[in-house]
Amino acid sequence: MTETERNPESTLATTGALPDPIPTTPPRNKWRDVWDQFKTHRGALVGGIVFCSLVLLVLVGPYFWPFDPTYIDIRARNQGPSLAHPFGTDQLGRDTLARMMAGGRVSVAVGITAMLLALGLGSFIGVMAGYFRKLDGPLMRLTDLFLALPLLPLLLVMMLLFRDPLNSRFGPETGIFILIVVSIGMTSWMPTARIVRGDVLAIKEREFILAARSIGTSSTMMIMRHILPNVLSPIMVSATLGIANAIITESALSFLGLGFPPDFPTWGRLLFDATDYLQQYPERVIWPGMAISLTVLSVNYLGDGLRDALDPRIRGR
Amino acid sequence: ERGSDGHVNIIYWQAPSIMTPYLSGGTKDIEAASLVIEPLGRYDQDGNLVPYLAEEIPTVANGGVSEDLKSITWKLKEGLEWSDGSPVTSADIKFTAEYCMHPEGGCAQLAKFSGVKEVEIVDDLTVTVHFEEPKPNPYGPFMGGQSPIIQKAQFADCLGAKAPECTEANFNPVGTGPFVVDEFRPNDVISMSANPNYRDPDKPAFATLTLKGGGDATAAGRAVMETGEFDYAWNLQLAPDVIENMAEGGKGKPIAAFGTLVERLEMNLTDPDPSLPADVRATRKAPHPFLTEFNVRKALSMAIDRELLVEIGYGQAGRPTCNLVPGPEVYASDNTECLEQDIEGAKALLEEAGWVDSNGDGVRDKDGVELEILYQTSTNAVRQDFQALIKQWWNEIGVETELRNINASVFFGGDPGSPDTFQKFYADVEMYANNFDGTDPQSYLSMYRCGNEPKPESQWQGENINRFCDPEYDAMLDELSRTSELEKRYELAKKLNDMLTKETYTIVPLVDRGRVSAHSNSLGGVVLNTWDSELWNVADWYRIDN
Amino acid sequence: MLDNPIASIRNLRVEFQTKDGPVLAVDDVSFDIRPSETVCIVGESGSGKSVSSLSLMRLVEFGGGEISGGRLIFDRKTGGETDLAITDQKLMRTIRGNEIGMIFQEPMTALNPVFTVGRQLTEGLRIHMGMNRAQAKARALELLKQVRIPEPERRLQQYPHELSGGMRQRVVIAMAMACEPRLLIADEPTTALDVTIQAEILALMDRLKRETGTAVMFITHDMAVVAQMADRVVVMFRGKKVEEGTVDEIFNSPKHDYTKALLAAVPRLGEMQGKSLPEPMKLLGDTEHSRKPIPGTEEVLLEVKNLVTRFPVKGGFFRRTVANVHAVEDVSFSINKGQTLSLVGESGCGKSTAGRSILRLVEPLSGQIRLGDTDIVALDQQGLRKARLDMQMVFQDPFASLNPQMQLMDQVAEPMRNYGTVKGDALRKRVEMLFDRVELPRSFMRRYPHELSGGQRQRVAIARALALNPKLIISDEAVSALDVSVQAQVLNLMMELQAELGISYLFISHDMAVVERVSHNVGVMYLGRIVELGPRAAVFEDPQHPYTQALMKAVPVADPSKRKAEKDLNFKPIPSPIHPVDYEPAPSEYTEVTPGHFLLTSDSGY
Amino acid sequence: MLTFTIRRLILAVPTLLFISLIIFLLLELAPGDPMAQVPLTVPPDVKEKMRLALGLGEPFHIRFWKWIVQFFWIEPQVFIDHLIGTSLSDGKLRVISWQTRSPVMDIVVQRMPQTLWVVGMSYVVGVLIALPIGIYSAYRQYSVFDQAGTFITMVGYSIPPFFTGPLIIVIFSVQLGWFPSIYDTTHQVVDWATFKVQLQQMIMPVMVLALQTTAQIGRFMRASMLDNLNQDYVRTARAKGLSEAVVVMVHVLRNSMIPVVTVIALGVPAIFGGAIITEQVFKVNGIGQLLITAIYANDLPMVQTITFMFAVLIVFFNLIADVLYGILDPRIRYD
Ligand SMILES: Nc1ncnc2c1ncn2[C@@H]1O[C@H](COP(=O)(O)OP(=O)(O)OP(=O)(O)O)[C@@H](O)[C@H]1O
Ligand SMILES: Nc1ncnc2c1ncn2[C@@H]1O[C@H](COP(=O)(O)OP(=O)(O)OP(=O)(O)O)[C@@H](O)[C@H]1O
Ligand SMILES: [Mg+2]
Ligand SMILES: [Mg+2]
Ligand code: NI
Repeated sequence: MTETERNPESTLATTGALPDPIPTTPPRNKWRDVWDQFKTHRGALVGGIVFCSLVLLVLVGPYFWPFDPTYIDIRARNQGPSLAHPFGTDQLGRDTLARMMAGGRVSVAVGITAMLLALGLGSFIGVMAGYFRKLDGPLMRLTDLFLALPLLPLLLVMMLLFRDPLNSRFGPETGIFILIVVSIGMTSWMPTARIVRGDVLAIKEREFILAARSIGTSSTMMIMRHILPNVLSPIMVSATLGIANAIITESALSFLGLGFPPDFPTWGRLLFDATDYLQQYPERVIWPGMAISLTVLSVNYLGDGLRDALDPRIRGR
Repeated sequence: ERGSDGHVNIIYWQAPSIMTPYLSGGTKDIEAASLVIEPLGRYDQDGNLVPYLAEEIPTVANGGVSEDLKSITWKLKEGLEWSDGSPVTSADIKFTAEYCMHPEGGCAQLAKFSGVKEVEIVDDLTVTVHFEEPKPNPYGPFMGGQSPIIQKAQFADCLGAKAPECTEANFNPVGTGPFVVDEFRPNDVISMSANPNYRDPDKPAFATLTLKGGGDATAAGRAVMETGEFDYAWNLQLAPDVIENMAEGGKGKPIAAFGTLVERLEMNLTDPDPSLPADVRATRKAPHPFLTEFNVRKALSMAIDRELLVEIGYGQAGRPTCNLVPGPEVYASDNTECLEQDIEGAKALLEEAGWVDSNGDGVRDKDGVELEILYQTSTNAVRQDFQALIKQWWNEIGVETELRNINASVFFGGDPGSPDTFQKFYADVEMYANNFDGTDPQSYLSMYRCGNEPKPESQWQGENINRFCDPEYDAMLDELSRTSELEKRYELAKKLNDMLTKETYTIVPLVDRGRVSAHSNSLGGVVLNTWDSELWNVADWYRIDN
Repeated sequence: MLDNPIASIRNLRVEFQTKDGPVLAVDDVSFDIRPSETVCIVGESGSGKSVSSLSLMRLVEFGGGEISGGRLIFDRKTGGETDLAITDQKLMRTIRGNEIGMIFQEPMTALNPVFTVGRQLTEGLRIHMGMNRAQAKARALELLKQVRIPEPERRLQQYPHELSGGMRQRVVIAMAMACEPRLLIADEPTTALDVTIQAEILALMDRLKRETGTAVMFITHDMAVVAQMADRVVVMFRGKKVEEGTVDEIFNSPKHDYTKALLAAVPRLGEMQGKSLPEPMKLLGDTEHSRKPIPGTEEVLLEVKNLVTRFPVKGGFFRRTVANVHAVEDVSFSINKGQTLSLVGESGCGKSTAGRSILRLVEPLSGQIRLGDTDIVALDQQGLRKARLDMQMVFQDPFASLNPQMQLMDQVAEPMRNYGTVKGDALRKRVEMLFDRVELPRSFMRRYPHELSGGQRQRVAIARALALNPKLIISDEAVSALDVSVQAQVLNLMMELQAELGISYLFISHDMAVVERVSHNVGVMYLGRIVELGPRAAVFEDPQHPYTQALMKAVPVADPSKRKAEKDLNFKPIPSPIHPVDYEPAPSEYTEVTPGHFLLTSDSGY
Repeated sequence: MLTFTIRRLILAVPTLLFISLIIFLLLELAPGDPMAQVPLTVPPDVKEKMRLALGLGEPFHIRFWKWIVQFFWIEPQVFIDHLIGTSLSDGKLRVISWQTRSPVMDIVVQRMPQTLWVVGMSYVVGVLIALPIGIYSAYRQYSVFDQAGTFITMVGYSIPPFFTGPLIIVIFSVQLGWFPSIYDTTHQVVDWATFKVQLQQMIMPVMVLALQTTAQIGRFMRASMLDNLNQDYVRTARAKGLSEAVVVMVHVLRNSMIPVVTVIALGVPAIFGGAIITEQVFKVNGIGQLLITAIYANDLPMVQTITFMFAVLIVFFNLIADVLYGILDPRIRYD
């Protein structure tokens, strides 16, 4: 046994039979590689930049902006865009830019956490149903049940049961945040579960799963190492749609009186409140509408790019 | 001439569900029914009583009401016919009372018949209503949109528990009104046509009528004032500048009128602290830590600029008020003290009462109690704007405010299991609007009687929302219920009103809310009436040609 | 043979645009194909064989390729020559399927799964020959008869998945020949099939060529098949043509080093005649590795007795078992320490199931499995996990058995992580050692499976199987999918490991030449039973069971002078292994022909 | 396949019973009160009497049992009576709504036409637009068309109908005056002119709803096409000399449709469930509006019945999707 230098011509002489063509590029760091692939996806890059700047803006922006989102300056109400208020003011004279930034914090946070929760729940149930035969029937019927439950009463019940305990434990703001995120998550995991289950069913039959079993991989490890990485692609798609869904559902909750306290702006609520003023102050709907669309679009492209970048097969191409 | 003006379109953004006010208390249902079935008399736009099916309004003066105030005698107009051609008789009136007073019927207008001992048929066209006790205001039964006369022949089999099964009758009641139902689609649309047997042969001017329901106030306003698809839109609860903008559409115009609806803040005199045991929390057993103090309540009221609230939230459909009973004129106290906003005065009041910011967190406190208020109301754009404004003013006087809004169907629903109903009042201050039927405020003011407060023993039912309790007030209420002399009644009512408002600031009225509706430019004869159904004079509506 | 070629490829150059810049897949390749001639293109995987043929069809464009140079002169049916490299796609459509037919590499995926065989067969006919539905159907039936599919009428109504692999490949062939093309391109039509079906198909193509005068361009990397089929041979290497000549020239006096290496790597049936022990192959130029026979020991490591594995077929209302697939039926054998037992047999005869049953990756119904002192069948899940420390498996498809998302290092380390045998630095060292062991450069440790060639992947799989120092490795068709040259390397590696570490193998394969090379003992399986079992020499040189005899006959020999005629082949269709629930098969009974050589006497179904 | 279907159908019964119980419990637990919309002028003791008249005084399990009997036993009788003119159901109490005091099923039947016209049509339109967009985007992946399609569908998906609805009303009804802003549910189509009116009033809600459908189905179609375009059988089809149109529209499409068709089938229950916000915005008053008003009014029998029917549809269409899968893909066997 020697470490032969694997030059094709020289091995031809030494081993006789031809060796396989060997990738000539040196092995790369996995994350470097992911990044390289990601960079080549133009949409993903733009999406990523837009998304990051949006997040940065809503996170850092309020510290640099003199107006408080809830400060009412009644003399300055219903103003159009100006130097003092670049986005104008609303019917109570609150600064729209400040409200957009404050709203963005909530909306983006709710969007992302609720989406993550729905995704986690959906993937978990999907994987369980797909992987363990016995759980398939019950879990899929559970999915049916959740699909059939009327959303509004369900939310009302959740508010009834959990609002006060959560408020007393985490304070009113965090409490309601948790509640909203959980409500949205609890009511939107079903499609993900369905899709993931289908994919797991197919992957379970692949030979490398059998191979992994033969080397003594436990079920937990099997799911973590072998199944989950391979169902990433549908999960990513659900993630993109999930964010849009969560942001809009949050606004629906707000105008049903199930959401954040009324002095808490969110993009969805800003958009909803502004639709009445559609004709007089069109800019008021444009800002939140644009912000939501931009977020969703950028996440969509980001997701596309990430999916491509994370898949070593595509990356290698 | 009857039927000469073709078709009229009405839009109600809340869709009527049923055509009888007896099975549904909803305004939309009462008003839809008022097109078809009529009471003996109605209130007009000024709150005066006008006879409809009755020959005249009975009074003590004309002998219709007995001297002891224990009976009232109504006489029907002659020759009245139901839309099916049969005559209207006193038996129908008696039956109507039986229908609503049936113990299993769940009649929504039972309160109208409270104290009625018997309805006696005097002759074919005359009935006498006997009361258990003297009734200073005997115009409860058969008066106003809430208690119209229904046909005995049609509803005879629908008494008590059977009431809900009479779908046909409930949807297509035989009536005396200007229109008859052709098709009733619950919660959607009602098609009607002129009643061929209507008592005035020249009316109604419209041959057919459509009452569409559903959507929201914005859309309804738009359909009348901007696109001109509809002729009349009911109750446009919209921000004033939105209405103004719609009116620029030029197809129609908004109209407003005032009634007794008052948007108010209710102060909780009991302690809603969640750490209290369930049977003590928000009951009279636990007085509120600071709202029991007059100065605090007054300061909270003084910090509010009611003019601005009106400007922002209601425009021409509102006016600032300091009264719980803002009308009719004769009952309204001349209380204007609260109209001026006085932030400095409010601060001074609090200082005086010992509320100072001793720990420098921007919030006043006393004896370790911080002036922190949980302020709740139902979900509604205008109310949320009010919340934001009031929060800011209160902040200025050093009161920290947490806002909460609750879905209206939960807030106003009396579910004892929910912590969010307005009756439970698990907050320090809450805001909503209330009014009274007709023109007499007696029962309205009686709500604040001691013992009438919601409490666990009564399944949290009760109308004394603030848990106000004052023996003097109760004594005065008793006096009111014994008094029939009008001047005296006015006096007493004003006194009661003042006790709740300017003397104690238990109730902090904000806005006297009018009703805004809109009609198209081509619709004539519309008179907006807030004391009765808005459609009370639909028989007089006509098309303006141009 | 006419001298005027049907197709003449001149200086073909094909490029693919990839992320890392253009890749030259075929570079300056020229050769001719004349009527009634079979030209075989051979070469290792990725040498540009498929790309050349796809260029001729102008189908490379759809895969992202581009013909960047050269001419593809084609002699049209109507007379007149066309340069296919510059024809427009519209004209190409009238040539494709009509004048040039193509059989694709993968019979399993080349057919559209949702259309019936009949529909897919008639489609081309209706376009090119202007036939109506009835005519096309009649012609399709005729074609199916020509390719000797049993019950052709019924097949027309069936969907591809309802046919066996061999039948599917024959449908693809029928499709390619539907319009009687003048040139038939067959791209590795038999690589995925087992010997018996392969033999049938080769015979069929040969007959067609003779009967219709079609020219055939036959692509393969299997030299035995070349010997069987070719008139002329073109050898390709890294996108270039390195040698061309008649079969005899190529086989008897190869000129280019690559051709020589290729030929040396081919295991030939009969090479081991007279030897009783397996020994590594001699690879050209390899002087370093020993080629001593491997004796093994006489100590029994694995003993399997009366193993039965059935798969339930569920149906009916309550999903009850209505029938059973008798995949493994009363099988007994034993393997000695350091020795190899091979299982051979037709596709679907239960070889894989037998292997998996031993590891209890599928649960056997009854029988005994003893590995050393442990009774595998009696173990609970915990014990089983522990027992797998001693036995590992290498799977048929090296690509499928590796997780595409994991780095090789992690895949090789996974068994040790699972069992916690070594940790931390020691783990890394051991992984490095294993990479050395299977002769993979350490730099590969951070790569992903798709970045490797098939042979390298299979070595990773072997390294993974070796990680736990098992006593027994079950190798399920571990080399079937590999190039001959790579296959030889992997085989030698396995034998080397056996000699050094004393590993035992259960070697499952349908390639008789390979089996001959590596085994001490051979078991021939048919329909779930072992019909013949004995020392390799005895079974190969003196086959007793009629099935074994048929199998031996079907094996192509890498020698152009020993071609097989179609009439030699005699295969019966395999009966169904599905039996009703109450069916109790008779036990297997054997006679001992010579010491250690057993022959099934009870009915096997053959 | 048949046994699979029957087995699933039989299994669906206990599932649905369980779902109905859960829905009932949920509604029971939810805060809210059927008297919420009765004005505050009605005193509490009267409200209490009204509640008792609605049967709210009875314990929970009795009310559930009553509903079960009414829904599963009496309503089918009514249906049979209606079909063949018998009188099995005479005098039996049907599921009665609390708001309208009329049988829930009658109202549901009344709402069907507009729901199907608008929501159903929008689904059809959405799917019909989505399919070609998805197919072409995949066929020309990363082309301008593909990029633009992605952009528009994602924006369409992320903007909620409570905004798009009023927006197009302002544009097309208020400014341009082309279409009515309020849907007339009583409109009868009898001739060409009335059909045109029907089209005019449908067009805006259909547009708004179709946007959402298009976005989702279009994405699915594209992904599925992309999966199939690289398959070997496509090359085989080309090698036969088939034209591109046939290759893409017959061979590839047929395979790509398999997952998409099941997705489409799974979306069908939502049609019958109505589109709450859009119906509200355009005053279509279909099932969605019925449900939401019932929820606001705490009309439990109505909410329970509609939700349960929705659950039936979901379970049923799940089954349909599975069966369709089996039919479209000959490789799948459910036995
Ligand atoms: N679509 C493609 N994109 C990029 N490169 C390709 C593509 N198709 C083939 N190639 C490259 O072209 C070269 C020749 O491939 P080809 O398929 O002709 O090999 P082959 O000789 O048929 O091998 P095998 O025996 O494995 O079928 C390979 O290096 C391969 O990587
Ligand atoms: N999981 C399973 N369920 C049902 N039947 C199965 C299953 N696995 C294998 N079979 C059946 O068992 C029989 C034996 O299959 P097995 O895979 O062992 O064959 P094989 O000899 O390995 O064939 P090949 O050479 O094609 O790999 C076949 O008829 C097959 O259809
Ligand atoms: Mg190839
Ligand atoms: Mg196998
Ligand atoms: Ni070596």
